[in-house]
Amino acid sequence: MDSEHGKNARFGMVIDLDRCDGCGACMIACAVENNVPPGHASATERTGITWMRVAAVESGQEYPAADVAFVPMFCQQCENETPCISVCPQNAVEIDPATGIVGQIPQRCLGCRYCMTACPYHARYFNWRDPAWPEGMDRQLNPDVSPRMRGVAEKCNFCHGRLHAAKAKAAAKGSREIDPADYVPACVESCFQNAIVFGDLNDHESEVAKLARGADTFRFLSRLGSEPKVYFHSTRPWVKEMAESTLTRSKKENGHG
Amino acid sequence: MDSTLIPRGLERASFGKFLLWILPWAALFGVGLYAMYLCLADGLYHTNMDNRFAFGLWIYLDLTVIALGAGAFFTGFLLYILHRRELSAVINSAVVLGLICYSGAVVVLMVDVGQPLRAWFTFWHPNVHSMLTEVTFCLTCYLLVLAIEYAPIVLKNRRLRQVPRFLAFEFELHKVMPVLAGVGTFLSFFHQGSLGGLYGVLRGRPFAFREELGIWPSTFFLFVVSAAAAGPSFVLLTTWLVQKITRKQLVENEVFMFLGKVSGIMLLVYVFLKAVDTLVWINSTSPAAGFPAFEYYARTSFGTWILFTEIVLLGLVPALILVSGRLRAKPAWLFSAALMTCLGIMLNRFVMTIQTLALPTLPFDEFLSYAPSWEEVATFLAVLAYGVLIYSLTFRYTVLFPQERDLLKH
Amino acid sequence: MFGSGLALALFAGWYGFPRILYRSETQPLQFSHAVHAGEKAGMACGDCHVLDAAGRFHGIPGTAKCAECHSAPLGDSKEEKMLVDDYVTPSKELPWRVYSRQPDNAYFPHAAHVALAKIPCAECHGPYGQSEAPRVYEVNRITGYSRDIWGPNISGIASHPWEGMKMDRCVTCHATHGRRDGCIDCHK
Amino acid sequence: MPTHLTRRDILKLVGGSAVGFFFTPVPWKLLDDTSIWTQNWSKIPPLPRGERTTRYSACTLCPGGCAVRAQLVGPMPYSLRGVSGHPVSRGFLCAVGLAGHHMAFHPLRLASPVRVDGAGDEAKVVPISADAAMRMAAAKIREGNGSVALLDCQPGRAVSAYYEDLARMIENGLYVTAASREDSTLQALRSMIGEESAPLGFDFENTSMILSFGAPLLDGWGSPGRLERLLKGKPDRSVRFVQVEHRQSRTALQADLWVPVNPGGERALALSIAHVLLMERPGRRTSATTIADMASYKETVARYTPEAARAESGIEPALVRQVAEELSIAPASIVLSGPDAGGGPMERDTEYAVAGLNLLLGNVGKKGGVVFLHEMPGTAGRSHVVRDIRDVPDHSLNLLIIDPASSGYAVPWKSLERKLCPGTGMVVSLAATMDEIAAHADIVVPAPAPYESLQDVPTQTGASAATFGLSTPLLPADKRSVDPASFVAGVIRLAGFPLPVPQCDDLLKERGRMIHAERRGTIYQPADGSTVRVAELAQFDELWTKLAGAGVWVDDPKEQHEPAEASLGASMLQSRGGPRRADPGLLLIPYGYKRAVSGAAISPILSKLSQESALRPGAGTVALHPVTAALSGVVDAECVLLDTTNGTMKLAVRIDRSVRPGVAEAVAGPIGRHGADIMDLCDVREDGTWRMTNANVRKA
Repeated sequence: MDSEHGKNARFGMVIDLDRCDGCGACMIACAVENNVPPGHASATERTGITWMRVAAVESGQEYPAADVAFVPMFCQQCENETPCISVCPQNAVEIDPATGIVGQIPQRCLGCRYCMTACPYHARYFNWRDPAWPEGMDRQLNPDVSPRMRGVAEKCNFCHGRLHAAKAKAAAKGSREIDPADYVPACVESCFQNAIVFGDLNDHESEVAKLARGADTFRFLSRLGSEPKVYFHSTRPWVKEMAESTLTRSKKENGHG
Repeated sequence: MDSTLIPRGLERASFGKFLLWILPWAALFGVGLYAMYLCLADGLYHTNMDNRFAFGLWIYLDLTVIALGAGAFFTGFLLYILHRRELSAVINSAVVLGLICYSGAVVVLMVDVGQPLRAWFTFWHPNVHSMLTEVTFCLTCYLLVLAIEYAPIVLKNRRLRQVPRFLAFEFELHKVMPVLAGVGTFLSFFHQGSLGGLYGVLRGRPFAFREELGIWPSTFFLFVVSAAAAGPSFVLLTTWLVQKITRKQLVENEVFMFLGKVSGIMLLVYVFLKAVDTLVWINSTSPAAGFPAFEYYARTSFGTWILFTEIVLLGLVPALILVSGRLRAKPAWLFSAALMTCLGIMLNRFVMTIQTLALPTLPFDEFLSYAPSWEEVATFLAVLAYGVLIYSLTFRYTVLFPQERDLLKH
Repeated sequence: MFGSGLALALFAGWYGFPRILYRSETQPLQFSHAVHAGEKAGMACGDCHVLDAAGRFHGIPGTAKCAECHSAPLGDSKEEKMLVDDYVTPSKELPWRVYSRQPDNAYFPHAAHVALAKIPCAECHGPYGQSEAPRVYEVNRITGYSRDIWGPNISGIASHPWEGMKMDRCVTCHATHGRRDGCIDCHK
Repeated sequence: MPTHLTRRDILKLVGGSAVGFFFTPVPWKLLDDTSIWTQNWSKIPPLPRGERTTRYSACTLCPGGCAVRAQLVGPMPYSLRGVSGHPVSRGFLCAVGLAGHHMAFHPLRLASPVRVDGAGDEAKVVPISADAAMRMAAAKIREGNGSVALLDCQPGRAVSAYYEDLARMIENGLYVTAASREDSTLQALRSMIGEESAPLGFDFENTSMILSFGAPLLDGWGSPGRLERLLKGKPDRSVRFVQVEHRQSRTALQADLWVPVNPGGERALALSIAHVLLMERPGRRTSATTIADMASYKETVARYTPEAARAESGIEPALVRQVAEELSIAPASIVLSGPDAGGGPMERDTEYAVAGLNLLLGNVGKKGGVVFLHEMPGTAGRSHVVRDIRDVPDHSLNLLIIDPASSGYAVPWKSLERKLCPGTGMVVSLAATMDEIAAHADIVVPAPAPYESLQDVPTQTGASAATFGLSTPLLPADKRSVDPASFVAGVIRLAGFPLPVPQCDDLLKERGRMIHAERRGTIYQPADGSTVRVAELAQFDELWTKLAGAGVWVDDPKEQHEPAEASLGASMLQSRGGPRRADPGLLLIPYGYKRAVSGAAISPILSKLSQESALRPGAGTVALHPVTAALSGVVDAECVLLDTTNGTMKLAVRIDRSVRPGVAEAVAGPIGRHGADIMDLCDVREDGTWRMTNANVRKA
């Protein structure tokens, strides 16, 4: 759909789970880019803020046949009946029709956490305490992203600060169309394995659109019908099976025998 | 000491005894206030909630007290709209209970949200699609209605009646009471439903998600009906409890019987609807989302026993007791059944809030557990203490049970 | 008695409240836009307030920019001497208070408005380019924002189109121009 | 106007005011302003403002030397990323490096030199002056009791050569490095071919098979981008990669073939491969090198038939023969060993057994094998045999000065402590942050944090050509820190050895001049991706300007020739008992991720990797196979006690099916604030290894 204000895009990603080696660079690049503070000493897997989180999923086989898939999990940018949007009582979450990006506005958020219970991907994080940086590190914040205050939810927005910069660069040249090379999210940029391909799904010729249509590409919880724009790719049969299964006994529960 | 404040013709315990009763509750309330202060001033990390268990004890409390507080709207509805005059004996008590439950819920909600100073944004930038918007609007409006309904009870106090304007005001209020009851019923109906919808709309939580009937998920209606069943039972139970504590008869036995009957009929309807809903969910809704329903119950802590307890033990059983005139006539059966009804509804709210969040959604998720922190528990208990305090004060200084004076003469 | 209470509240609310709410601060230098933008120097806004090729707007220029002309006093004004002696010579930045500074969470791309939509500066900033001296800078004691964000009138009603820079101003203008934007287009 | 106010009047006044109040802006503006206040309160820091600039530098957190493109706002870097065309790092920047700019503001950053009195929980830290620190260290040198050692964990830098010179000036002065990590195979080969100073490298780019014995090639080895790009960059890579390792490491997971050898069975496996090559299919590949000790080597190897070695290595004979077969037909291959960053070095005989395979296969001095490099300009005549600290006799050091540069590998305190003269030995640690080695030192002197000073990036271990680059400062210098070279020089001067103190920059420039004089190689410039030949640069200043812009010099390749003669170190391979048995308890195997084994010296943001995501378990956990756990009667997430003969530690259990049964895998790194480490429980043996320790797990 085109308008006088430029083409509408649907930004999305395809992540190759066979390429991801779980190095964690994307998580750190994301935190640095988006001014996510270092976790408090008491932060845990369940209270810390990681817009981008890589889960190590085990195949369940024994040593030495055991296999691991590293699954980067973050906001899946659902397109249809986006679970977090309809529940927010005060419109702090919305989907941008021009980019398809699901945005979360911390300034509007009252911290009811309803969106967090609604998100099946657990991609939303709450600021349980005020953000704190060690003295000096607070002067190293990314000037393009505002830090969030205590008591609000936050999540991945495909590095919106970088989209702003790309748009401003295009605007300075008198154009409304951004150069795809100018808009690359931090996780994609930091991934040395090129496991993440990012781009406009509306552009059928783009690499991301081709990969999304390709074989061995799937989405997590696709049967919920929320049409996420983040796709995954793997040729390993057990990974595909895992992705489509429900309530598989987890790594920890497996541990109990 | 405070004898000039106590309504004429009523017997009340000595002030000292009353103080002895009040003080522990006040202390509990104080501890809760301190816990609330910690959460408000320092941040919600004082709770044991986390990103995965984003709703905890407090939301459970809200859902439960509002279901139990439904006695206010349903009694009002029966009295003012359906003209069941016998309920005028408990209407004041029901209103006070409603006010306590609703104001307690609102206070806890304000502590629960991360940025209470921005709570008014819901009114300024409302998202009409959100169940929580519906809840907020109805809750606020209904709280106002309850406050207005509560006013005449307070204004009837001996000392306050001396001010002529208050008397006139109270008289005027009485005239609009049926209107208020109507408005209250409407509002209450909606937000009970919306609270049910709160979880029913969660497409991402197949355990809670329900098909839509009209524009609301089925839980919307189930919550309305179940609240209507629990409300009268709760009024019945509290009244009985107050009778036990004060060692006085406050209402005639017929009132208890009538409340029990109402509760039983509503509960029977509810159990039937709930059973239908559960079957539809097991056979259609949940599998459609890719989740075979019985896998939810494959966890040791939440087996199918919880479903059975909720629907049969604490649903069908008390419903049958309450609708049976013979059993209802026996106080032990009546009060046990009322208690079971309340417990059943509390269990239902627990399943909706806590079990939903404990269950995994992603294939590599883990089953989660959560235990509230002392700050959460203290806040929870503060609401309880607050309820006891308000109820005790109202009971002491106003005519909460109009039949009390007459029964005293007998 | 009721009337006097009413009057008292109204007076306190409308007259006293804004005086308590805002704190006044003076600018470090009595800079005259009129002199620079007028016939004498004939400079355009963009000469000092630069929009670079990457689309970044550089707001108030640094002392280095002033020093391009004022490495030594050009005239005999006291302010100019102060500029040269206190800032240019020791190469110290001027601690300007920015009337239109938005909070950190707001993102305003000058590129889109100036280069793309060709909106004149004065449409948002008013006739500030012709001012003889900077106004008193007022800061909201609660929020820490410049008073210009809310606008000079405490009621929030603007008597000129450039008064007030709150979000509703952006939204209204965007709506009239048929732009449909998401929140995160202007928030960061 | 009424003369006196009645109560009713006051009520009316209040009522009027209350009504009026709602018709003033007060309530509404306050409602608005308070909510805005929450969006901008002082509890969230203001965003930095200023000019945006881009600068280039290199990461010095480990010897990997990854190139960095930094974005700055005003004087502060706020974002680091890799440089895609860079000849050393090839665009790579790891999770630790991505947050390298935070290090200067690490909460454990040292503010002044300190003296540490006492140890462990009772340690007291007393600030002293830099002069006092120097005097105390100098006094130790003057005592003349025992040796004085300078420990350099990133050898090959300009300052390394300077340290070597300084150490030589002192009687009993030693210049030592921590156990030769990535370099172990090359070290063994140097002594095998009798060219102790030969600069060697691996020609991974032209090889067709890599057989690695435990080297974490895909988890931070060398300059990680090199192997990551080679082994994972193209989907249709032509290199066959076989990993021999006793645990399912990240490298093992990604190898074409993982050979899950028994812990400590690497030597037997290498010898059984040699057996197949020599005895079963001899003469497939011809080597021009004459092996001096072939007879005795064959004698040793003869005993290691794949069947006989199986008990020790745990590997099926068929698999051994398959790997040997692949090696023998590969046009070019590389066989190397290496320690895990937390698991520490391998035993010397294992290193020799592995390195020897290269000579058997004729890999040395050949394209696609182990290649000879040109000498790094400025190091001619300098011995490449840097003394390894594990070769320093125990209880012989009176003073140990530790340079702040880190190898990225764990250095157990016990491995250093045993070298000290009992009672008198003093440790001076130069460190930017109070890391776990510094926590054990007697004196800690604050050093510049990464990006605070000009540093050089020396040639990478295993690189196929010498390189030299600069890590240019991105942050203003910290006035509290002391330049390590000046400090060491100052100590030695105070001890009575007169010498001029050079500036670090001078040392670097000196090396630059020598590179310019050699006129070999090219310089890559990250800013525009261009390359220029050194020979084209007439003036030294031109070269220096390019280096100062974070350019990197890459030497030309050298003509290759196979060594004429070599020995296989057969004498070393003979003496060895059987494998270490775990029965009846468990085998404690520490492991870690390069650079992250030191918890104090990584950005606090890295907590996301372990605490906040569990992607990489943090120190303080022990992983067990479910069967092992069941036998020990422990369950997941439980707190357990891990016992060894060295003590007991409380750890959290992680149940993991990918862990070898009978093994307790523990992450190296500090636990808690007082520098406790799993290595405190490990047996640090005389040969400087601590890979395996008998242990026991029980319920806490």
